[in-house]
Amino acid sequence: ANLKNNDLSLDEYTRYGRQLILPGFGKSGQLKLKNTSILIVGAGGLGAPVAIYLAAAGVGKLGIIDYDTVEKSNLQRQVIHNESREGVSKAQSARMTIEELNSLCQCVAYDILLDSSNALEIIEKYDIVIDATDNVATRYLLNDACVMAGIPLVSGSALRMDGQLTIYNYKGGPCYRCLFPKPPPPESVLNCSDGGVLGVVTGVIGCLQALQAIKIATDMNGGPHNLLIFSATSYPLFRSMKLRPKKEDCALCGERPSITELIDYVQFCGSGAL
Amino acid sequence: ANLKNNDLSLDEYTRYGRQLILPGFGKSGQLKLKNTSILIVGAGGLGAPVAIYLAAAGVGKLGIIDYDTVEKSNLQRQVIHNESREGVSKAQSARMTIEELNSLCQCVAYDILLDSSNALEIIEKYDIVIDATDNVATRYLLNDACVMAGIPLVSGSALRMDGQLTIYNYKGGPCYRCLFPKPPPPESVLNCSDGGVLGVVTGVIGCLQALQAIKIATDMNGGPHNLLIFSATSYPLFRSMKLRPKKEDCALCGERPSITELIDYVQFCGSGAL
Amino acid sequence: MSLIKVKLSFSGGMELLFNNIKQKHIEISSSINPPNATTMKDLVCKFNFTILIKISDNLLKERPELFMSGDTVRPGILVLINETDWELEGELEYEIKDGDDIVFISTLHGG
Amino acid sequence: MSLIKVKLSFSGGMELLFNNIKQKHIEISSSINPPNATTMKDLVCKFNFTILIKISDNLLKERPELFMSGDTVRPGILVLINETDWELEGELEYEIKDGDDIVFISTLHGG
Ligand SMILES: [Zn+2]
Ligand SMILES: [Zn+2]
Repeated sequence: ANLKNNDLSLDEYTRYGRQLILPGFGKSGQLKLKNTSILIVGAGGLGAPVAIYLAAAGVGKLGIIDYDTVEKSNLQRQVIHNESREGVSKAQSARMTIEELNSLCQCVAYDILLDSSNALEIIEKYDIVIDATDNVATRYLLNDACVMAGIPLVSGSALRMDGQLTIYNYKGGPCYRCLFPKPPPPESVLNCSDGGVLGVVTGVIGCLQALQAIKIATDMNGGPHNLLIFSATSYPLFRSMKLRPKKEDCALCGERPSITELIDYVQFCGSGAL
Repeated sequence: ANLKNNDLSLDEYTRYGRQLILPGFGKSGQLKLKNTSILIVGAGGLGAPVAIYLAAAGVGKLGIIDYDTVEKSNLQRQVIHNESREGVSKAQSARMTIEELNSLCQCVAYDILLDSSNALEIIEKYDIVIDATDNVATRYLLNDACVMAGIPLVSGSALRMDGQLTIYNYKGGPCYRCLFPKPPPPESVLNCSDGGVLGVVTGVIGCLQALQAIKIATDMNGGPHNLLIFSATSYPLFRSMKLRPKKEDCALCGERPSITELIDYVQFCGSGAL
Repeated sequence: MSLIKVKLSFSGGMELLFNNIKQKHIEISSSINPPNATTMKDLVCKFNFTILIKISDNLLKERPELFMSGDTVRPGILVLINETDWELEGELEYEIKDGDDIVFISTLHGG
Repeated sequence: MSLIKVKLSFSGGMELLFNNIKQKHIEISSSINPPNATTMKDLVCKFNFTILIKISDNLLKERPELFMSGDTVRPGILVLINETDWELEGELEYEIKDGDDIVFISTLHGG
C-alpha cells in the first residue's frame, strides 16, 4: 500500500495508543494499517472475528462479501451479528457492527455471490484477501483470483473441533493449487452445517487470520511458509508444519501456467454451494 | 453442575444446532453448558471474547466483573464495547452486548472492585472462574479464592505480541502459587497501558480461555497440565509446556496450607492497581 | 532388517477413517520390501492394506477411495513428516526412519 | 569433557533483558565444573555471569535482580527444559544434555 495517509489524527492517537507504544509496531505500523485495504470473503464464523479485530486495529478499508442472511443458528459462532439482525444480509449486518465499533474504518458491504464473473474485479481493489468461506469451490476461486491479481490470501477453515490456517501466494510460498492440484472427492467434504462446529473454534482461527493479515500489512516477520493445525481436543492444541515453496509446475502460479483465467469452479469441484 | 435444566427448548435446538450434531459434544454437552455458571473477572481485552463466545455457545449463567468504564483507547481490543458505550461501566456494557447476542444467557454485571472482602462470596456462586485481569495482585487474589472455594481457574494473559494460557487448580494440577510462590519484583511487571498490546493477541488468548472453560464444563479431555505460550512474531506461533502437578508443600493448596484466608494482595505484591 | 517405531497421526477428519484414532505408535520392519529400506510408498500404497487397514478397523477396506487415489493419497490429504510437508522430504520415496512422526491431514473447508 | 549444543529461548519479556534475542544456539562445556556434568545451576548461577551476560550484552550485569534472586531465577520466571517445567526435571540439579531446548519465560499479567 502506498502511504497516501501519512499522519494520524488526535482521535487516532487516542484510540490506537496501546499499539503506538508497542515496540516493533508503533506509528509506522499504525500508518501501514491505515493505508491497507482488506477483503473478507464470508461474514460467518471465521469472518466475524476477522472483521471485528481488523476494524478495531485500525485497518483503513474493509470489504465484506456475503450473500446469506442472518439466521438464529448462526449466532452460536457468528458473533458479529445478533438477535436483532435475523433476516438481515450478513454483509450489511457485519458492516453495522463494524461502524459501531470503529467509525474510522471505511467498510464496504458486498451483498453478492462471488463467482468467476465478478471475483477479479472486486479483489483487485484490495491489498489482502481473507478466505473465510465454507466450501471448496469458493476456495479454489479465491486462490485463482488472488494469484492472477498478485494478492496474498489468508486462508482459514474450521470444522467440528478442528481448524487450519495458511497464507497462500505470499513471498514465494505455495498457492492452494500447489498443495492441492486436484479438488477432493465431493463425498469426502463436509461443511459446518452438516458436520457441526464448536463456535469458539472459528473464533480462534478467525483471530489468527486477522493477526496474519496485520502481520502482512505491517511487514512483520511471518516465519517459514507453514500450515497451522488446531485441534480443540488434542495435546498440544496447535502444531505448525513447514510447507513446500511454490511449485515450478503449478498449473496456476508455476512457470508455465495453463490456467490463465477463472473457470467454472462448481463444475471443477463436482460440488456446489458457491 | 447438577443438571437442573435437563432439556432444551425448541429455540435452543435451532440456535445450537451446529453443536448438537457435533460428535463428542451433542445434546449432553449442550445441557452441561446450560447448567454451568462462569465468572469472568475483567471485561477488557481478554474478557471481551471470553464473554462473547461463552454466551454464544450457550453457557447458562455468566457473571462479569469490572470496575472501569469504557474509554476510546479500549476499543482497539475490547471488542465487546463500542463507541456508543464510552463512559459506561464495562461490566454493564458487556452485559448489554451479551443480551443482544443471546438473550437466553443469564448475565450478571458486577460493577465493583474485586478484593479480599468480597471475592469469596461472589466466586462461590460460580462453577468456573476466568482470570481476564490486568495485574499481579488480582491474579493472586483470584487464585487464592478459587483454591479456597475449590473452583478451577482459567487464566489468560497478554502483553505486547505475547500471550499465555493456563488452567489452575484443576484435576490435581498446580495453583498459581505452586508455580509462583513469591510475587515478581514490581519493577519487572508491565501492564497493557504501559507496555502496549496488539489487540488481536488478546482475541486469540481470550478465545482459547473460552474454549478451555467449555472443555471443563463439558468434561472434555484437556491433556496434561500445561502452559500454552503464544508469540505473534515467533515460529511456531504456539508452544505447549508440561507443568508440574500441585506441590505438596504449596502454602495454599499443599498438604499443610499456611494461607487459609484471603490476605492484602496489594501489600503482598508490593504493587497496586487491584 | 529390524523394527522401527513410527508415530502416526490423523487429523482434520482423517481420524474418522481410522476408527477415531488420532495418534498411534506402530512398529514396522525397516525393510518391508527387502532389500530396500521402507519408504512412504510402502506405508501408503502397499502396507496400507495391512497395517493401515488394521488401524482403521477395516473402514479403509470398505472405502479406500477416501484415502487412496492411484498409487498415492487422494486429493485433499496432506502428508507431513516430522512437521514438514512430505513434498520437501521426497514424498513416496522418503525412507522412513526410527522415531518418525507422520501426520495424515485432511484439509478442512468449513467456516 | 566435550562441547554440548543447547538452544536457549527467551519469552514473555525476558528477551528484553537479552538484547531482544528470542532464540540463541550456544555451545558449552559438558563439564563446566569438573569433574561434574554441567547442570542448570552452572548455567543460571555461575555461568550466568559469562555466557548469559554475553548474550544479554551486559544488560544482565547492570540489573541482575531482573533475572536472579539468591541462587536461582527470580520469582515470576518459569524455566522449561524440552517443553517441560524444570521442576519435573530436577531444577538446578538437572544435567544439561546435548540438544537440550531451554526456555526462560517471564509470566505476563496484562489483559
Ligand atoms: Zn501454485
Ligand atoms: Zn498451590
